[in-house]
Parts: sequence; structure tokens; C-alpha cells
Amino acid sequence: MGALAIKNVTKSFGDTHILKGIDIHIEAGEFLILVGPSGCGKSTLMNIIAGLEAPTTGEVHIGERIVNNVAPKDRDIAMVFQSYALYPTMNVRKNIAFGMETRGVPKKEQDEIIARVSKMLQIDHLLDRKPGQLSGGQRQRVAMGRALARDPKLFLFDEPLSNLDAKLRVEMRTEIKQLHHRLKTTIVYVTHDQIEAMTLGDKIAVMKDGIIQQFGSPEEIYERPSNLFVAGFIGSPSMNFVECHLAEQGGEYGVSLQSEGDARFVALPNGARLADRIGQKVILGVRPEQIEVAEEGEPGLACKVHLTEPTGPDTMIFTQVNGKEVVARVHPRAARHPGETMRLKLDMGKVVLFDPQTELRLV
Amino acid sequence: MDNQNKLWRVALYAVLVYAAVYYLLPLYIMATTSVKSMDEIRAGNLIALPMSITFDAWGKAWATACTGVECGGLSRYFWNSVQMVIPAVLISTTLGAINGYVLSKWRFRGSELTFALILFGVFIPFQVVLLPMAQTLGWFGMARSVAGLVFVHVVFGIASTTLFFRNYYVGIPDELIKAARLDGAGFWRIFFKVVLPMSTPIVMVVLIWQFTQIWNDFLFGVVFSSGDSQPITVGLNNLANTSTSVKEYNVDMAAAIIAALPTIIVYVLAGKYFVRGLTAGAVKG
Amino acid sequence: MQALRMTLCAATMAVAFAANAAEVEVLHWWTSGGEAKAAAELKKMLEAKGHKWKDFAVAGGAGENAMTALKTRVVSGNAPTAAQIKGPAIQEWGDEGVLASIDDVAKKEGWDKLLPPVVSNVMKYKGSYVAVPVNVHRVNWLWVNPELLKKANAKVPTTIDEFFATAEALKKAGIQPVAYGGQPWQDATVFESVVLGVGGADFYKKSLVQLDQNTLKSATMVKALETYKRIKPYTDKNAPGREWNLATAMVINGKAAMQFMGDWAKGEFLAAGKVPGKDFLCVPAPGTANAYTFNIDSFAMFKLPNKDAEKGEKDFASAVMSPQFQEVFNLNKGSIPVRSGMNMAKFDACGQESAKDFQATNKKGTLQPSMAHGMAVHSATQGAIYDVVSQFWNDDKMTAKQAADKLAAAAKVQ
Amino acid sequence: MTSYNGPAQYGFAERWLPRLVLAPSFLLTLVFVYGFILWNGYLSFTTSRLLPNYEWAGLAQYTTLFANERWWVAVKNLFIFGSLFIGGAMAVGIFLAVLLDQKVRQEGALRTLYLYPMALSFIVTGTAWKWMLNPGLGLEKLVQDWGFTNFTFDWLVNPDMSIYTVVIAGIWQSSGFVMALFLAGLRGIDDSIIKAAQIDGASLPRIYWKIVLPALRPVFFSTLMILAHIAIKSFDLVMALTGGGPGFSSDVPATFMYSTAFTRGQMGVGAASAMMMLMTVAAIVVPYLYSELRGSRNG
Repeated sequence: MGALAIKNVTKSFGDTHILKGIDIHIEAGEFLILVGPSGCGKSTLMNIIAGLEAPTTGEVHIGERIVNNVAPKDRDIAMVFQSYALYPTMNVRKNIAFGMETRGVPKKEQDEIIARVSKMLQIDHLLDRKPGQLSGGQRQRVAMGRALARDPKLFLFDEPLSNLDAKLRVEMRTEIKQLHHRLKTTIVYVTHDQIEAMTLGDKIAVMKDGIIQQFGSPEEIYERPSNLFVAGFIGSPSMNFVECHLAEQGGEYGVSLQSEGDARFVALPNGARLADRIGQKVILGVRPEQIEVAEEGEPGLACKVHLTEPTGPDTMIFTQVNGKEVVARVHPRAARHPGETMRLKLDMGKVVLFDPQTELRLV
Repeated sequence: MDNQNKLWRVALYAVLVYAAVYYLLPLYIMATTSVKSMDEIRAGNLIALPMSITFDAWGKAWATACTGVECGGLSRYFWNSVQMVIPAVLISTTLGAINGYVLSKWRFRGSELTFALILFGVFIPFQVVLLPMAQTLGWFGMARSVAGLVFVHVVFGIASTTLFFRNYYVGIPDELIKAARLDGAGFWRIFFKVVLPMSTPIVMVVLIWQFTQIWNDFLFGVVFSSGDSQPITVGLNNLANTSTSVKEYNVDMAAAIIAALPTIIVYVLAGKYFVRGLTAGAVKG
Repeated sequence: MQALRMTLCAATMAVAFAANAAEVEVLHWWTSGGEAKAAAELKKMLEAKGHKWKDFAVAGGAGENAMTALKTRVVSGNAPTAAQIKGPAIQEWGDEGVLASIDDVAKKEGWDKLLPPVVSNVMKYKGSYVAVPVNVHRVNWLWVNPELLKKANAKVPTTIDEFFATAEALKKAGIQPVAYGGQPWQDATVFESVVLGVGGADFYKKSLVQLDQNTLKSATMVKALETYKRIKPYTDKNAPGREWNLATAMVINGKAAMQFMGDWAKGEFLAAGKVPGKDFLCVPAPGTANAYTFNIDSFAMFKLPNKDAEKGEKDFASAVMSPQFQEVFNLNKGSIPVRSGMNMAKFDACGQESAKDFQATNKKGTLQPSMAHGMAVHSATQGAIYDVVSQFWNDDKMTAKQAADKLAAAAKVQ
Repeated sequence: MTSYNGPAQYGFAERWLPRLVLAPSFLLTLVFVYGFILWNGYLSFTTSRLLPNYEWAGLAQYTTLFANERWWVAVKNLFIFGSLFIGGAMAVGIFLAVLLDQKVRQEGALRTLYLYPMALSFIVTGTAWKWMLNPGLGLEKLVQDWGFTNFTFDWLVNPDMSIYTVVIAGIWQSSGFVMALFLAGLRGIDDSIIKAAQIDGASLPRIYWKIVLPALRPVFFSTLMILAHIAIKSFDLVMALTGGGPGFSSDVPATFMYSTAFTRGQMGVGAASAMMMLMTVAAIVVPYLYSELRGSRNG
């Protein structure tokens, strides 16, 4: 059974087109991430799902129903806002109870739900405080508690972690994931942070300019990005893009790479599929961890190290290939110092190629 | 450094106190004159302290001075003003709050234009509306009644109250309203349960503002009221103004202070809320 | 909203109720001191006749606020029974078609015989009485502090020349000769007394009443303006904006010797415990002993919705004209009764002289309406003349000739 | 369908309630502000004198108005008064706000003192002001009594200067309010900005002038609008203080309109002058409203 379906939704203000035909479908219990840079339309889409804004055209289905003409309160959804949107004049208990009061939930039931939710989120000692007296993380929990008390068919999270500091953000991320596992609810989660997207989502919709660039599982999106934008947006550090020409050498199809002082031809597995593009320019996308240190005797490209960035478990090596800066993620012990040379090889089974004109992935 | 700092503080306080004197001087003159005797006023320096203090003028201004064929002092007018000010302030503030709420949180197509149109009303010179208003009140049968006066003050108070509230409510995050809507609350429930409890600072500002405006109004008061419903400014004017008879300045001044007392008290007691309310966002945009 | 609707409802009821009661609502600006007491007499008399007096007092700016209030009330269809309107303004209101005739009262009581034609003409609109006069103020008085004059060895002036001689003598003796209040209406008050003194009653009539262009631009008018301006050096520089009664207080307290002002100034002297003829003198303004500029307060009657109210209106008119009221009121206000044949025994010397001169000048034809007090010309013209006179007084660069031309231009303002 | 930038609304209540709730105020404004402006505009083309009439007079009233010297004095005075009053009240208000922002003891009391003139009508304080400014009674006499016999302060009675006394009294009344507005603004400014500038070695006046006050631009503009509308509407200030005098040297359009329309029986001219005033107001306010409108569309 589909939990949420969005069919050809558009949104425009006069000549400004915010959303240009969005199609999304997720199943019950799935965790959908809407990710993209600011201004991509993800928050508008979220508001349309919530019913806080109306789509210009298209349909929104929640469960079995078309909800275009259903008020937010009747859509059986709950939402956690970036600013938490806690009612400043009410204490935590009242904040959580407000929606239940509005819906006429009996007092006794309210108390039970508040007790259960606050215990789950470890905010039971804060129930009599006002939002102003809470820390950012506590407010975040209260906002979630308010949503949980609703027990809705669909949870909406609008950048819920972006106002927290880095450490708290990681903690809360884990908690949200655990909560999802435990409650098996359907969640739509908006973020501009691709790490959150990768760690939390069952399905990710990468958006830009009001269009879904790619919709799929985190693995699909990471490994087979559909275009240059998605490839560059997902992953940290970003994917390296190297311009090169497709060529044939000794019956193998591949590209030639030049570093400062070295050059070699590398073959592409399944390169034969690109036979009709021989001689044309392509963009080679390779993630930093797909660049490895060549073992003794293995073929490798001798690259000059410009800069190193140790992160602890790995060290980032900055070098240059085909005139472009390239980052490689290597084991700290394998790293050389700036000015020295390292022999690097690409994991050609995982690299992706893009058409420079259409920016779409070739294979 | 320390000495220089001290000097700077002394200069600072000197300027502040000097300014305070400038602001207080008219009130000082009014207060001292009101407790002088007429002989002393005729003879002496206006700025000088009174040689002997008498409160006769106060009693006269309140209870026995003539303001027409009646000689009952200002007391009657005072209560007229109270009767007029309270409903006028409450109604205009309520309307302003609701308008501000709609114009900031429930925008619809044309709501911005509506706001601009209402706002322009702040700037209309009131002399322009006297006659058409009189005619309209006549049609409604509200001419020369307290209700008519209340109505006029409400109509021409809406613009500023709406502006105050709207600018304050713009500062309330829209997400709060969204959250409340998702919680199932409707237009009124959001207003009363979420927005209004957050409005204390601006409500104070608007109440104080409207109270002073309406209490001090003379033009509407003199034109839209008649004998037994005239507000205190008209009473004061009648008491202090005379074309061809003897002036009693001490009584005039006592009457002026009596007329001003409620607003002064409001400012002294609630002035900090006024500044606090302005701080809380009334001055934005 | 609910509250508003309720007050609305209550208001309609209140108005409906008020209309059933026979009440007399009178707009006036006698709100304080002796004036208020005088007005209270009227109230008493009407209540004795079984009417309810509804006070509609609006003070300030010589009736400016009252006129505003009156206009809005007439526009709103709620005219008062009567309003304090005087002079040509009565004709203006008559033109608007809102005044009511009280001819039957006037005929019954024989007003035509009781009032001099100069007065009754003003009270009539198209031949019908629409207003009732209350009193007569004489405007062309000069108030004198005799003690100061004695100190300076100067005599009480009767002509313009004597006036300046006296002023000069006072100045030499270190005494401020003239107490002056620099407000437009006071400027005009002094100015018209000077015009009367310089040009005489006929000239006054031609220039300031009939607004004859040639007369206004004539050499006599230039001379009158020059004479007026000659007074300025004998005033103090604090004069602008000063209330008339503060100027009077200067004469009372011996800070200045003389003041041009109407007979209401007497009230100030009396209030300060001064005795006329001894502590202060009232003499006609220099050169005007044989003329009289009058300022008559009157009530114009408005058209009313029902018979009850009309009855009240007529009783009101009758009461105002009654000898009893005329005496009490004018004793309180410092003016004299407008009705002829009154016993003046209770009045003081100034009042008695005023009454005598009123009758005498009436016979001579030198009884003239005061321009400065809205008895002679329309309010718009009057305002324009005020502007010129005040500007001339205050602007030392303007010549008398220029001022005369401006006066002529102002006279065209309708 | 063009969409508006507002929340989606569902059902009769959400869709119509906001409009319905706003409707009374909107209608009142439409009738009692715009209707009356139109009425007044019509009146300015009629022969109305003592009371309104509806006999067409074309532009005659405007011709009369423009030929009237007093009107031009009033217009000139409005410009003098407007610029000095706005500038003065702004300067005094900002100055006091900055001083009060220096962690002053008794700040609350001082603030109330500076603010209280706002609470008083000039109907109430007019006489006291007249006395203070009167050379023979007030300041001049006081200072001369102290022995400075050469001291003169006769602006109230000097036709060339009288409008400036109105400015002084106007500043007295409004500067406290400006102070409150700016103090509110100053309190909203992040302390760390000032600290950062102090570390950079900037002097306190320089910090305020270069950093803090520019940050208060929005306050500046709303204060400007408030003061401008006080200036244009100023009526009882002038009435109580100078009555437009000496002569008509301190007349302003509001007093001019009042006296022509109500005292002198030239209602048509009064209406014409009111229309001129309204156009002035519109010329100032409409651009402001326009920017306000655009601003809130983005907000």
C-alpha cells in the first residue's frame, strides 16, 4: 500500500515556478528524504504535503485519499519544524497536549500519551518548563514529542536538526533513526545536509530548481548518480570531476589521464558500450575513496601531493589530474607529504562518466 | 583612564539631568502656578516657586469652576471622558489585533492592498473628515452621543492599532501558526490560544497609545459631543478659555493638570511596558 | 463588535427619547466667570417657564471652536435651538436656509420699537426676525490709569494729537504708555478705533462697513494706518500673542497707562477691586467721542423638527429680550442692555455713559457696527482684513500705502 | 490561476473568515477615509461657503487659494517646521537614546521623564509654553533677572522667528517618543558588534555613528514616517502656542484649513487646501507604503 504519492505537482507564483512537476511514491514505513540546496523547492514541497500551501497543479495522496482539498489537521500528519515552533507561552506539557485538546482527546488519554511520549524522549522532567527555559536539544525533543503524541500516518520533518550544534546533531540523527526503526512510521524528512540524507533515508529525492534530479535508495544515488549535480551534491568530500577524451588503445576503450609529470591510459571495464563516443569529451567522476594508492608493481599515475588533510581515520590528498584539483582519500600511513609524489590508481569499476553537454550519466 | 572615565560619567549625567529639566519645565510651571494665589500670579514671576501653597484652585477646578451655565468643575467631564475612552480604546485595540493577525498570518490575495489602504488612514488630517462625519453620524442617529464619539475614535484609531499589531505579528514565526494548524487549531483558536498570549507587550503599547490619543483628543470631542457628553478636553477648554471675563490662571493650571493626570499616571506606571513593547518589535519596518 | 452594536442601539434610543422632551439647547461660548453667571440667569428663567435647558458650551478662539461645532451639528441634522451668532454672519446662516423666523414673538412684544434699526436690521433675514440681541458692547473705549497720567503730568486724551502728546509725556516719565495685546482681533480692535478717530464715522462706514474700494485706498486710510502704526513705539515688545486681559492687568497694576479695548475690560478692573472714575477711567477712544462702534451679541434661531421645540425656542427668544434678563445679564457682563427704555440705575458710570452715547449716536447716525467683532462684514472678509492689519502691525517693512492697497484687496474677499 | 503567496486555506471558515474579519475595518476605512476624501475633493470644486453646497465652481476655489498670500506662508512654514522638527526631534531623541544606553542609573525614571510630554495634549501644556516663551514672563525675564540683562529670547513675538518656537515645543513633545523608539532599537543590537568595534580601537561616538546607527535603518524610517505625519497634521501645537501669529506668520496648512473652512466661511477654499495637504501626504506616504508592501511580500 502506498503511504504517500505525489503526482505531477507544480507550484508557481505568477511567473516564478517553484516546483516543476514532482512525482514521488513511497510505501508505508519508508523514510523519504527530500534533499537539495536552499531554494530548490524542498520546503515548498513539504508544505504542500502538509497542506500548508496549495499546489498549483497535481495531486497529493496520503494513504488511499487524494488530500488536495483536505485541511492540514485532517490529513493525519504531524510535523517537526526547523525552528521547532513551540508555543512560547505554554509549558512543555501544554505544548504536547495542545493538539490533543483541539481534537478533543479525553484528558485521561492525553495524560497517558504525554507520559509515554515524554518518557520515550527523556523529557519527562521538563514537562512544567516553558520553551524559553530549554536548551536547543531539549526543544528539539519536545517538538518531536508533540509530533509523536499525534501518532499520525505520516511524519514530516522540516530540517529538524539544522539549528543544533554538530555533536548534538549526530546524536539526534541516531535517535531519529532508532525511533523510525522502533515505530515503523512513514517519514518525510527535508534537509540540505547530504550526510543526514544518506544516513537516515530509505529513499532519497535529490531536488534542484524545482525538479527531482534523482529519486532512489541511498546506494543508488551514491553509486549511480544520474547527473553531475547529484554526483557532486551527495558525498563528502565531493566527487572529483576530470575532463578527458574517450579513446581506444589496444582494443580497449578508456581515457588518458595526465598528472604533473606523468600520463597514462586507463581502460574502462565495459568500455565497449561507449564505442560510438570515441574521440569525444566526457567527464570522469571519481569519488575520493575510489582513488587508491597503487601497490608496488601495480600500474599507477605518479601525482604530486599539493596538500594533505588528516581527518584521523583517513587522510585527504590534494593533487591534480588533467588540470583539475582532485582529492583522494587514503590510509594515513600511505599518505606522503606535500611536494612528494604518490602513485595513485582509480577504481575503474566504480567511476562514472558524464556527458559534458547534458550532464547526464553515460553508463 | 579612571579619572577621564569619571569625568565622562559626570558629563553624561549632567546632560541627562539638563534634558530632564527641559522636559519638566512646562509641568513645573503648571504645578507651581496651580498652588499660587491669584495675587501672587498677577505680581510675580511665573517660574518662581510659590511663596505660599494653597490647594483652593484644585478644589475649584474639580468641583465648582464654571464651564458653561453649569458650575460643577471638571468632575463631570472627567467621567464623560472615562466612559468614552474605555470602550473606544478596547474596541479599537481589539479590531487592530484581529486585523494585524489577519494581515500578517492569514494573508489572502488583496490583503496587502487592504493593509496599505487602511494604513493610509493614519495620515489623513482629521479636519477633513469633520463635516462628512457629522453628516454620517446624523444619518445613523449617533450625532452628539457618547456612542458617536466612540465610533469616530474607533474608525480613526483602527489604522494605527492595525499597523502596530501587524508589525508585531510579522515578527512571530509563521511556523508557529503552521504548527497550530497541524495541531488542528482553527483561525480563532490559534488567535486566542497561541497568538494573543504572546501579544502582551504590543497590547500594552497599543493600549497606552490609544488611551493617550483618545483621552487627549479635543477636535472630535468638541465637534461630536454635546453638553452632557463632552469629554474633559472640552471641559478644560471651556474652563480656561474666556473671551471677555477675568482669568484665574491657578484654576486653569490645576484644571490642566487634572485633565492630564490619567495619561501622566499611565505613562509613569506603564511607561516601562511601553518601551519594552517597542523593543519587542513594534518598531519594525 | 457586539459592544459597538449595543452602544449604537442605546444611542438611537437616547436620541429618540431626547426628541420627545421639550428642551432648549443653546450653543454659546460664555463658559467662565461673569459670562457663565450671566448665561446661568437665562437658564433659570427658561426653567421657570417649564423648559429644559441643555447647555452646549464651546469656548475658545472667539467662537472658532463653537462655529466648527455648530456647523457639524447643522450638517448632521441636529441643529441646536439657538446659537450665539452675530452680525452679518446671521445673514450668511440665513442664506443657508437653516434659520427660523420668530416674527410672531417680535410682533407681540413690539421689538421694532424697542430696538434701534441698526440693531434690528442685523437681527432680520429678509425682513423676518431670525435672531434675538442680548447686549451691546461698546468697542471704542480707551481705558486709562489716571494715577500714571498724573505722575507724567499728562492729561486724559480726547483727540488723536492729545493721545500722542500724552503717550510721549508718559514715555519720558519712564512709564509704558500703551498696554497692547498682539492678537489679530485685538490688532483689529485698536485699528478700527483709530480709523474712527482719524476719519470719523462716515469714513469708518464707507471703508470698513461698506468696503468702498476708493475709500480704502484713500489718503485718509493711509493716514489712519500711519496713525495706527505710530502707536507701536509706545507698546512693549512682549505684546504679540498677549491676551487682552493680561494687557488690562498691566493698566490695573500700573505697568502701562492706557489700553484700547471694548467695555468687557471693565470686568477685569472690577475684579481687581478697582473703582471706575477713581482708580481707572473709561473714555471714548481718541477722537471718537461722538461715535460709537457696537458689538452686539445675539442668538440666531434654528429651524426645529417639532412644535414643542418651537415653543421652547420662542420662549427662549422672549426671555432674552425681557428687561429682567437684559439687566441681570449685562450687569454681569459689563455691557449694556440692547433694549431701549431700561432703567440704568444699577449700572456703573461707564455703563451709564455707554447707554447714553448709544442713544445719542443712534440719533446722529454715528452708531456703527464694529468690524473687528464681526458686526460689519462677512467672516471671510473680516479674516482677510485681520490678516492685513496684523501683518502691517508686525512687519515694519510694510508701508501704509501698501497696507491700504492690501486692505482694498482683502475687502474683495467674499 | 495566479497564486498568491499565502497559506493554503481550506473550507469555508479558513477561506472566508480572514476576509470576513477584516471586512468591517476595511469598509469603515473605505467609507470614512476614502469616501470622505472624495467628498472633500468634490467640495473643493463647489461654491461652498458657510455650509457645504453642491453648486459646481470649477477650479475657482483653487485659484482663490493660490492667490492667497497666507496660504503660501503656511506652506513655507510647513517646510521650515517639518524639516527642523523632524531633524531636531530625531537628533535630540537619538542623542538621548544613546546616552541612556550607557548603563545609566535611574534610567527608568529618566526615560519616563523624557517620554511624558507624549502623554500630554497641547490643549493642556499650551498655556505653560506660551508663558515660558513669552519674553516678559518666561525664560528671557528669568535669565535677565539672574543678571544677564543682554539676554533676549523673543522668538514667540517675532514674526520672523515665531515658527521656530513651534519647532521647539514640537521637539519637546515628540523627541521623547523618538528616544523610546531608538532606545528600543539599540537594545535589539547585538552587544558583540560594539565589543568587536571597541577591540578594533574605534571610539564610542564613532562606533555609534558608523556601526550602530546604520544598523537602525528600519527604526529610522518608521520614526521618520511618524514624525512626518505629526508635522503635517500639527494643529493644536500651533493653535495653542501662537494661534498662527504674530499676524499669520506661523500659520501652517492645518490651521489655515481649519480657519478658512470653519471660521471664515470659505469652506470651498478650506476643502481645496485640504486636498493640497492630502496630496502632500500621499506624495510622502505612497512610496513608503509601496516599499512596505513589497517588503512584506518577500517576508
